[in-house]
Amino acid sequence: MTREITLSKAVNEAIAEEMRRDPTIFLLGEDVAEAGTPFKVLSGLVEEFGTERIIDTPISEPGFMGMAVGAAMTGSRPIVDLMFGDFLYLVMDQLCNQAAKTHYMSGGKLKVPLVLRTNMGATRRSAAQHSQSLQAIVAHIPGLKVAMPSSAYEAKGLLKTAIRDDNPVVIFEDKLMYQDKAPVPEEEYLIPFGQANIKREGRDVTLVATSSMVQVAEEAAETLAREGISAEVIDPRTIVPLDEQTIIDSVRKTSRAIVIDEGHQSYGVTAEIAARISEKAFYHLDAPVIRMGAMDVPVPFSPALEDLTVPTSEGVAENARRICRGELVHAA
Amino acid sequence: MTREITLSKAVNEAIAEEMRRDPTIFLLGEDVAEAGTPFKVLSGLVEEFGTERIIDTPISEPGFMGMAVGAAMTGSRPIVDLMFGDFLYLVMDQLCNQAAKTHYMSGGKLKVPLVLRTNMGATRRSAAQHSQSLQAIVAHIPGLKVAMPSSAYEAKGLLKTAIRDDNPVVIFEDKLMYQDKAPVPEEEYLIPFGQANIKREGRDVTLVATSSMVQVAEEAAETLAREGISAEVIDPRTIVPLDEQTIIDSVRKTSRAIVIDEGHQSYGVTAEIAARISEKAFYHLDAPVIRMGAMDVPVPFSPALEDLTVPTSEGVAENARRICRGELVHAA
Amino acid sequence: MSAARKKHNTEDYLRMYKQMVRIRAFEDKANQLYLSAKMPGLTHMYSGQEAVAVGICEALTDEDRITSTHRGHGHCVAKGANFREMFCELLGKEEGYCRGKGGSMHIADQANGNLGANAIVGGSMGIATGAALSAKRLGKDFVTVCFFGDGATAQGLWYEVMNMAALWKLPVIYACENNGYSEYTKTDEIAAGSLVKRAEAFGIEAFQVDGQDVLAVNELTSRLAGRCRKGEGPFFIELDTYRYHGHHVGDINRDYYRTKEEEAEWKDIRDPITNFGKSLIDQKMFTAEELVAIDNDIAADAEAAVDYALKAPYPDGSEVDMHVFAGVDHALDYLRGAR
Amino acid sequence: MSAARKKHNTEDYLRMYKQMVRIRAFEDKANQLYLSAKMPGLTHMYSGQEAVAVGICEALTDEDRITSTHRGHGHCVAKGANFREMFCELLGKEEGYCRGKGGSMHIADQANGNLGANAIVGGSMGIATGAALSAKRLGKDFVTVCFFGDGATAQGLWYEVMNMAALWKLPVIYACENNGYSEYTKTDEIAAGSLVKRAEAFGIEAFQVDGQDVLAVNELTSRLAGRCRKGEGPFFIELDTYRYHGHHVGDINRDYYRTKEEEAEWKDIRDPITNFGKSLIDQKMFTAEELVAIDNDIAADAEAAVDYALKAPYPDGSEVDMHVFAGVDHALDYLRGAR
Ligand SMILES: Cc1ncc(C[n+]2csc(CCOP(=O)(O)OP(=O)(O)O)c2C)c(N)n1
Ligand SMILES: Cc1ncc(C[n+]2csc(CCOP(=O)(O)OP(=O)(O)O)c2C)c(N)n1
Ligand SMILES: [Mg+2]
Ligand SMILES: [Mg+2]
Repeated sequence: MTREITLSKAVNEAIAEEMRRDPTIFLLGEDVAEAGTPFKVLSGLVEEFGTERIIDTPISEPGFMGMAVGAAMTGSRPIVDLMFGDFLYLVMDQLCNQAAKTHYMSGGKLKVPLVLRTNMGATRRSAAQHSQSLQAIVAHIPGLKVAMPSSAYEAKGLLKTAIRDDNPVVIFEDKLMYQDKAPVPEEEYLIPFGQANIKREGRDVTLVATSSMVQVAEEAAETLAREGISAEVIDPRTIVPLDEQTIIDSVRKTSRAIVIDEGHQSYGVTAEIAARISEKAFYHLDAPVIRMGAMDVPVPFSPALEDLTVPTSEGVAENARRICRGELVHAA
Repeated sequence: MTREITLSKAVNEAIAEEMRRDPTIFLLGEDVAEAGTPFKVLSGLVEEFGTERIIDTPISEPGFMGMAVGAAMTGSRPIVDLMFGDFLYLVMDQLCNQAAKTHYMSGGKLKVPLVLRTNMGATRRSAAQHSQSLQAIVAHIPGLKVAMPSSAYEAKGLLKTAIRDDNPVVIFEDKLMYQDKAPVPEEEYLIPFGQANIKREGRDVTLVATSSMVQVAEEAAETLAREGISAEVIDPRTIVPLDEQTIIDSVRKTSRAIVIDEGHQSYGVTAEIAARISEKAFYHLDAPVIRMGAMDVPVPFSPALEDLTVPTSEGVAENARRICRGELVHAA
Repeated sequence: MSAARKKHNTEDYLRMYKQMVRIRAFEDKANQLYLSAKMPGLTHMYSGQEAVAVGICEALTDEDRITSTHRGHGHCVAKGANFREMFCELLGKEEGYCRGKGGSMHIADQANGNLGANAIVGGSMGIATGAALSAKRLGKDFVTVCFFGDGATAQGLWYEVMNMAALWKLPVIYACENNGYSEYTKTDEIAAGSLVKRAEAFGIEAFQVDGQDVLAVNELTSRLAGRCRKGEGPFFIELDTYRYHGHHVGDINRDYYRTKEEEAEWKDIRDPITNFGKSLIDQKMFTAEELVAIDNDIAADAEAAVDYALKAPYPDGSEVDMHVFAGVDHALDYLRGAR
Repeated sequence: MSAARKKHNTEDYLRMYKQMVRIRAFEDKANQLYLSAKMPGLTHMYSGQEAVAVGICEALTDEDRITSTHRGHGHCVAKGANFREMFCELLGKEEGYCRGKGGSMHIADQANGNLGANAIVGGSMGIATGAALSAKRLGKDFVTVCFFGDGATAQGLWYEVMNMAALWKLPVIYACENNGYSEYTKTDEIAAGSLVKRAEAFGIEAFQVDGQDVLAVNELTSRLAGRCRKGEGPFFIELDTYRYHGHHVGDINRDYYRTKEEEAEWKDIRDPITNFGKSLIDQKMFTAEELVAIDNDIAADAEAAVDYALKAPYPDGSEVDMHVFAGVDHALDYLRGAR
């Protein structure tokens, strides 16, 4: 049975189901209990699991992130709720120097099974410190897995997999998608890491897109289809590990690729994916891979400016047209 | 007049010269005064400038980084000494949420002229938390400039430019090069940002290398020359801004490129540079761009393992041979 | 009213009264803008805490610096900002203090020593302390006040910078606006021990004051700012206060974390503006009518500024990559290597 | 010697003595390995601080956890580690506790509850507090001791986790080894106010104890560990101690930051091993000869372990990408998308 639920609800269900299954799981973060987070994603959990397992913390991101690491090393499976992805900077030491490296530094003796749930996404008029999409900097650090759900379906399946994983996993939810609905089975399911999803098949150009950019790519594909251009849309679902093969196979077929991600473009996710495509589909490419990341500026508050900084479906469609017409398109 | 001095001495001279010139400059960090840092890079400065300008701090990286931001906003030009690049994770919020964004968020009203000097580089047998090369994560954040000196000459010229810049600049010194000597003019000079240096001209393959990897590339080029392969070695010197043109022009000439950087390979500096080359020299490339970053593992302590994780001149030479022979080489 | 208080002259009192009313008027308009969907994003109202910002800022010179918070409109007004540029900023217009790039959470009248509101809780504690270090190093006379909430005391950064401020005797005043809540959580649930003792443990002189009493706040701050200038800083002040609205404008149903009675009590009995107004009338400095006239003038000013801001133009799209770097016109050209 | 102390039986005393001697012997060998260029990298010697690690760890069970520091060999030995695996780790050999991947700064006998040495000063404060939260949540009986130096008290993280530990009454003991220096800087120059008061400000009971007196340390820790198990934690202990060597093995010329006289005084008058040995002899529990025999046995053990480790093999190159992820054999295959 499948029903339509919001991404928010999907996250909530994933956590509830896993917490019912495994008593070692607990969740901690700011205003997660009675308030259920500012986005109300966790509403109802404290009623079921109590304040012992849904734990309101002080505003101490480095502190509770570090505590999650220690808890994970000693038999618990903590889920950390980081209210905004922009606060990742505050927990980097505990995440990247401690959580990510402990298993390796201990020669495999200590495990750190924790999930860091946080968000990303601009255009909420929240300005430069509440709008960043920082997946690239986390993906760069060996020892961390990184998931980027693109709908309620992925949000639930990936989060459940993350919770069962014996390693630190960072999962980025697009905060603008919390109210978006998608079909989600009633039955339990998990989505394995490292398996890209071909959202739409196509022949002429491959659109590799992460998180909410999958919607942007699908919209573009829809537009393009009406014009006779057949776009394949691929959602990697996890960027660490990255399912290179599915992407490369697609580009070998279409000979053209556009990579879309909402993180800043330079030194970002689009660079890695574009570089791998350029390398491994080199002899199949008819044109340079086009990268579309967020503009390399801090996110501005003014709506008049903010909307200019993120990739749009019109932008994707236009780039696709040009690349298919054989025009060389340089990344912005 | 040019003499040979160590990179350490070059840094020391740059700071001393600038501090003499501009009384608003001060330096702060751990054990920077009497001890002159564990690497002794700053020896003698406190004797000349006193503890009012060479300031020993407690072990409070977020704290003194934040203070540097505030000082920079109010007429001072602080230089922050971050003892190990691995501690960047601790200062990310102050660096990336505050320093990097203040000028933009204030609509250009507030300036943050500060320099964050730190280091990078493995193979010192210092294990996973004292060996990282984290330039990629800083380069991803709009509002920061990032310099990577490859010798004493660059270290001095780039640092002086950084100190005079009105923006936050992060400069990565390779800690293994502190005792390496290079010719440095007695006369004052500055090296502008965004101007790559063609260290060696060549026809067959372009080696783009950062920091100590420039030496690695030059060694490889030397070996290759003996075998009749002519390698061009390019040192971008700053990765933000990146002198794309010099790199692209070179690759258009040689048709082949290898990018070498000591940061982790995935989602790292090599991805950005390779992606830009693949895009903008697309029609000139005879083979995929080869990326050589540090292995995607935390840096292991054991010498038997650590040496396997970083690019070597033999590795570069071998890749160059294969690419020049027309073999397709996939990144490791 | 104590003898010390009497030393204040009528002009000072009037300015304090006006500034508090201006903050309240600003917030009322901002709230309306939100409710009528004319304001982009969210915002955090300062109403109820006016005596803190005004009491403190009226003890400072234009050269003195402050750092502000996500709840920053009050500090901005109190440090001397104009309504027009503020409303323009709130609406993302070109004439805003930050050319529309900052919005509510980064609003600041930089020219008057406001080093910025900050959307990272506690994020400005380093900045404020660094400004104080700068003053000391450059031989400047200015004092810096670091505003933050009770919730922000959970950030480790505070302890790091208090330690350095104490070691180096920096001219900084840490002003904790304890409004009893951080978001939807009571302070008691997230703060162990005593805030005042936390500062004292670093050898910092610490004070508690009624944050609804503008004169008490002002006197204490004047004294401490003076001592800072003599090298006797740093100081800590905990100010008991209350926010009338929700955590942000969208936080309407608050029953699950605080009672209507509690809200009513603060508003009815402890309102800083009403009480100060009453005392001015009691002392026969002003008549009730005079104060009403003042209130009305200010309301009209606010109204006019809103109208102006609503009509003001947005920044041109070309501004999007301006101001990324000082000295660089357009960042995108620069980042591509254009020299 | 107090009545309470007499309750300890000879066996306990002997084990404490031995463990202190084992630490000293380990460090002497490690230092020699460095001086003879047989050890990769640098290391931080624990010599002089033995009574802290041993006094504390002897009050703990194998199930109890500790977190350690860059100066972690002493904690590792005291929590029950073997010389062989430790020297193998120090030399980057496959048989090391961390298969050579950690080295001196990450050495830990994980099976005995050591959650790792840490090269980030203060970096383990969150981990220790989280382990205590885990114990409480899972209904386990274990206590966690967080070792750190005086310098580490400047890290904001400590205040964040103390706050949570106090709010939630977690079974954690913060043990600050105050050896008077962080690197080349005196504690007075980097710590304002009082460390004990800093903990007390969070409502945490705090103690100061002579870190050179193994019995005093042991008794206090036993008592506090017991109280932690009853839900009366957290606690803070400041232990006054001294490191005999430089900050690390390469820090030979120390005159510019501390005097030879100061070093001599601690070594001659306050050495934890000498003094404890003397008291054992005074109490006629052991003869001087017996203790010398013990010392010699331990020295021989250390020597043998070093010989073993020097000959032991390095990990195979194929291990380089193992242990990046639990459940993944080789990370590089995995990262390329192999399933
Ligand atoms: C580092 C960080 N963590 C969390 C938040 C989300 N947040 C915004 S305001 C707030 C509560 C702040 O409480 P307090 O400091 O008491 O200020 P108040 O809102 O009461 O004025 C929180 C948790 C944030 N902006 N920054
Ligand atoms: C976050 C961080 N900052 C700085 C350092 C460099 N460092 C290593 S040990 C040390 C001094 C630590 O002093 P203390 O905590 O007193 O421990 P001790 O060395 O005296 O045992 C410093 C600054 C580090 N390893 N980590
Ligand atoms: Mg509050
Ligand atoms: Mg110490």
